[in-house]
Amino acid sequence: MIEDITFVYMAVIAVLAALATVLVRSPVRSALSLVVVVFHVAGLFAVMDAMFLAVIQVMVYAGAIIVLFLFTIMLLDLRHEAGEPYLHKNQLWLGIPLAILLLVEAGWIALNTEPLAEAARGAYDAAAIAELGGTGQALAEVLFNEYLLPFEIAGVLLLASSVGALLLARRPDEDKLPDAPDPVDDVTGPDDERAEGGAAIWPTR
Amino acid sequence: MADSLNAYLYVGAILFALGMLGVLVRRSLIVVLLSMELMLQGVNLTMGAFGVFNEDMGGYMLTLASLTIAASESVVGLAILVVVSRKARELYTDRMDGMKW
Amino acid sequence: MDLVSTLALLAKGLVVLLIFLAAPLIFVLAERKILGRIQSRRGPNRVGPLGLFQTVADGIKLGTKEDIIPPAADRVVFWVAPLFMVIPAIAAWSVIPFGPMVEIGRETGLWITNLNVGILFVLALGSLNTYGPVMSGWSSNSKYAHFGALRSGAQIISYELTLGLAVLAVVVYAGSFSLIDIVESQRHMWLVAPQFLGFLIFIVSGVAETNRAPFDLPEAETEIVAGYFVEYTGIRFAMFFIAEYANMFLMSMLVTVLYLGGWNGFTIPGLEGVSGVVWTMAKALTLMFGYFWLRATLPRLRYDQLMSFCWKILLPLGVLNLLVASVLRMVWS
Amino acid sequence: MIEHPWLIPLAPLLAFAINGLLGPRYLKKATGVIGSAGILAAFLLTVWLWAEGEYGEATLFEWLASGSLAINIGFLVDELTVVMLLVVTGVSFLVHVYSIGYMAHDGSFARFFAWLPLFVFSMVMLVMANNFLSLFVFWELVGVCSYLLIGFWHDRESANNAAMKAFLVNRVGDFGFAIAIFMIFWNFRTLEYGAVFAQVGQADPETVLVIALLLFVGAMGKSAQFPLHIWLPDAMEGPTPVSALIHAATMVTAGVYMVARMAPIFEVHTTALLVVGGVGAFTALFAATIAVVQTDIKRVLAYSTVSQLGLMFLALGAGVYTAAIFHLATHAFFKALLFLGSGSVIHAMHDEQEMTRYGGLRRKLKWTYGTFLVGGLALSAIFPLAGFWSKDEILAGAFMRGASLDGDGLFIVFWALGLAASLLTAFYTFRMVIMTFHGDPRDAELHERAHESPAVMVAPLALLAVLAMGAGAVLGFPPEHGLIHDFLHHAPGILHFELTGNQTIIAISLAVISTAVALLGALGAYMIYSRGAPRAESIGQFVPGMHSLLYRKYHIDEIVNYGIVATTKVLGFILWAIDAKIVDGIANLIGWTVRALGGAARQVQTGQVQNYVFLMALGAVVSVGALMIFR
Repeated sequence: MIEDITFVYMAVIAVLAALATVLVRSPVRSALSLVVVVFHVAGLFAVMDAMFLAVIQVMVYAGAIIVLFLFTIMLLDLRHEAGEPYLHKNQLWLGIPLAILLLVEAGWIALNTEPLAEAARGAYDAAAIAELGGTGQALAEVLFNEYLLPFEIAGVLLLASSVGALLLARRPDEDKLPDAPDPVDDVTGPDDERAEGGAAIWPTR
Repeated sequence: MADSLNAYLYVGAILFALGMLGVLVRRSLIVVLLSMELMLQGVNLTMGAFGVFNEDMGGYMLTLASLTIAASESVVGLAILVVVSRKARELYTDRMDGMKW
Repeated sequence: MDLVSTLALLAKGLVVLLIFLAAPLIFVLAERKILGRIQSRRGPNRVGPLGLFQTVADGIKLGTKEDIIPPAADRVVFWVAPLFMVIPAIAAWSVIPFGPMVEIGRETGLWITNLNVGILFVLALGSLNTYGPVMSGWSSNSKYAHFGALRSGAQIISYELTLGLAVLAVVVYAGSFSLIDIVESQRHMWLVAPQFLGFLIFIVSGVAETNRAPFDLPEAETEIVAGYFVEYTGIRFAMFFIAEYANMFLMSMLVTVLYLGGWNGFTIPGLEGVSGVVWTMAKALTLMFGYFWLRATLPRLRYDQLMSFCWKILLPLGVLNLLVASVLRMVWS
Repeated sequence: MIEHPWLIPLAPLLAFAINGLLGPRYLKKATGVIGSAGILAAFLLTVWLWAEGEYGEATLFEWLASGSLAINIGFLVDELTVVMLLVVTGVSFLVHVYSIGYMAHDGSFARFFAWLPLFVFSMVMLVMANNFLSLFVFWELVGVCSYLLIGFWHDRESANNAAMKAFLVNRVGDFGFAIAIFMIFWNFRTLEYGAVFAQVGQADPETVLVIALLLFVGAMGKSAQFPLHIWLPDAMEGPTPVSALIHAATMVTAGVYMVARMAPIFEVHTTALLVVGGVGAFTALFAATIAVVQTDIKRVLAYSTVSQLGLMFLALGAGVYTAAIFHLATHAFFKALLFLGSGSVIHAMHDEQEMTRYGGLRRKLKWTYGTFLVGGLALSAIFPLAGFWSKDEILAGAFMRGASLDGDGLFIVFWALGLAASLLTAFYTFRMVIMTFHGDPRDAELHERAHESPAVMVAPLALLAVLAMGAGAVLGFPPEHGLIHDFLHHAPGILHFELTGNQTIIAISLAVISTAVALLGALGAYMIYSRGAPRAESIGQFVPGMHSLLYRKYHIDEIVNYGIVATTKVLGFILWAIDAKIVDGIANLIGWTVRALGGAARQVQTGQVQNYVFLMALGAVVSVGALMIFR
């Protein structure tokens, strides 16, 4: 009973917040609505007793990804004009029917989906997980045995994307200092002895 | 309700469709990226639900993988966004057609 | 879940909430007194005997002041931001253990809930600490607030990484994410001994996470007035204050639980519960004193120093620490 | 050791890898030591292999497989391989040591010591190959290395041209070689030596003859036989140790080795042997005549090499394979000695190569002179130095092949050509010695600054001199029954040559004749050149035009230039015109059409990300819908 109530609350708020994410004008509010979605999806995970996923979900999405979005929004300081529409007018006629169609299809599939028969299920039912000490431990067991390669690949993917992002966002001229004009040259013209002294006292940026 | 797989799948489907809608109709590139994260939320929920109800750790694994992908994707996407905004000072998708031909 | 345990849960929650609300009152006064003593002055001594009611008076003052929202602010976000500061700080307490299992009519633990991913739960809530500063700073639509928000965001994200790395080494030792299990695993030896490097990393990152001196750049008074909450007044301002002290106390509790053996210590037979709580509180309060001491003695860092210290020193050390811990754990088990 | 023959090429390969990767930046001068150590290790391993005396084939791994064709990287180790390996690695080692001194002041020292071990590696692999494809691969790798080393001083235009010339001329030979390999695979469906040799007996002799001749074209290219000899004299543009390596130990002997290895194929049809012997004998005399008038010391040696290689092919043609390999070995010793000696002279004379500016160096370069003289005597085949034993065997073999009943009378003619070549060999050798070391200095200033080379260069010279002196007698006495003959006797495919009593007398008299001829040549050179240049010039005018014809090397380079190259250019121009106007026209037409179509289709691309996203999503939705409806 209490689970059902929790489920309904989480699901309704998640959907409403998702709607807000899509429809709210300000990007910051949109991002904050997404945080709400993330929380409630984590809540749904918790209702399913998948605490590990719930916690990781909050940590990664809310704690890292959306913060990054907010951070970027604040850093960019974008120009925004009052009269600018925030929706594609002509895309709207295409997008809304398509999204509805998608929803119908996905809903229809969901309607016709049943959990596998008892015999066909995997080895990790609630009792097995509890015996291992929780979803964290159970996940660790498959992660470092059965799925070790995908795990490593995910690590490589993260490394590659962070390097790529660094390379993209870095200004090419950030590393080098601007050429300091030689203060002595301006006055006396090139003169080896004095130019040396001049270079030594010239402050860097 | 909380112990039926279909309920979770409905919520996942709604989140996914809403995300799709956002990707299609929003003009701000940032919100488009956010909507993609929303789609991933739907996907995560679906896969997690399958993992739990089929008592298989594969669903958890896929969720973790999609978390990784989401992190990578948003990092690279935001880096591109920063680069683009340096040139344009605005991020409207319908004004970005410089690579048309 | 039967009625008795539900009631017990509610009772425990209420106690923790009371602690949460009372603690800042006491700590603010304590800090001002201690700072005064260290700086050879008396500290507050006018309101009540020895100035003991100073914070109460401050609280009343803040509660009755006008709640100003700047006209250019994003009202909704401005309004929500302080809640984002306070709620994670409260929620994290639900998994913190104060003492061992005790017998009060029936077996019950001196904690609200034993979550098997407890420490991850705390970290996840900790990662939400970014939202308060970022939202308040952004919504205030003010230059200083904006700077404070940017600083705070970058700082918290960065130090959270090293914090997490230090915690992972502890998890490797304890073999569990549950805070209760972690404390139990320290029955014979506090983890500060094998994990001294991790302990140091955690302490430093913890100070940075709570935006305290010498890492209090987001609210550096001399540079950006009060940082991200510069535009806040009255009860909302108080919320930031409460959240800051609650977070400090939470961090002290975490250090106690993770490294200093939690409730483990010399116990009086028959009074395990009481002595456990006393031990926990004693350790945490000592650490709180450390916070005040740091603030009284150390000057503030420069921002680039702060960042490069995290990424170039703490992070490699944290990775090294985790590696060593894993290898040692593999060798021993 | 026989289980792990791959250790032998591994050592130089490692040296190459280390020097090539780390040399230029970190190792610098240490590369010389590493390179030499690598080759020394290969040499010692070969000695070990030899001492164990167990031979066979070993497969390292399957390299590629396609249908019925499976190519293994394998090693064939038999007596012939061992002799070749000993010569190659031994001489290469001495050359490496010498190079440490010779190249000491070169800026690209490390690069040099990267290419050199690679060269040795490819040669070792070539010798140890057990199938035609890996033979060909390493054959080509040898060619690449020679290109790199001849063009080592790539800032000199002449060096670049010489390197390209060597490469292109070798291409002509390799073309024949490649076709031969195709034909072998086509006919025998395998590329393993053993399997092919087992089948040649049953195959159509005419086909085998064509294969043999095509293989010989490859050998001609690599071993510089007329008319593909033109690259070798130009190859002198590389550093002198490279010349020594190419001429003595590695590259040019590849052709001789190849023909000896393929003996079962050549033996099938006597015409093949006749062609091999004929080309060899002709080249021997032809190159010797050119060598007589050259004044560049390295050029003389280069033509001498061509001539000596001709003798080796004469021996192969006559069927005395042992003699050919024997001469290959002794020639490796004394020719390496002569090249290194000439390098020492050039070093002393500050890179002056013209003999007309030498003279009277024997007092200044005592060690060089002594060793050079030993090399010269050996080259001239004076009894009892190394050259005598091997060359005498070749000439005797050719003579007997011609005289015997089942032999071919033409070999008598070849013998005469070879004898004439020996005469000229002695003549130009002593002309070179006298012009360089005797008489009065012709360039006083250069002579003044001349100095003996350092010990690291002289030591290999001395060692090679000992070999040039003794190797012939030790390996080849008594004739036809020396150590090397007994050793090679076991090698498959090597024919042995038995002397009957009657023939012994002929053999001895032949030896006396050839010695007398050699002495005559030496004496002639002394008579003409010891009194200084004028007399030589007057003789040069004795037959008008002769000197210039010889000096210009029979105008072969010009013939090639104006004949082949110019024709090719005209042909190329015609083809280019066709290509540019007609073929390109068609291609452009297609291009224009596509472009016009594309211009029309381009309008579909709006450049709007979300349009594309919409289409993608539409595709997904429609696909899923179709699945739902039609499943």
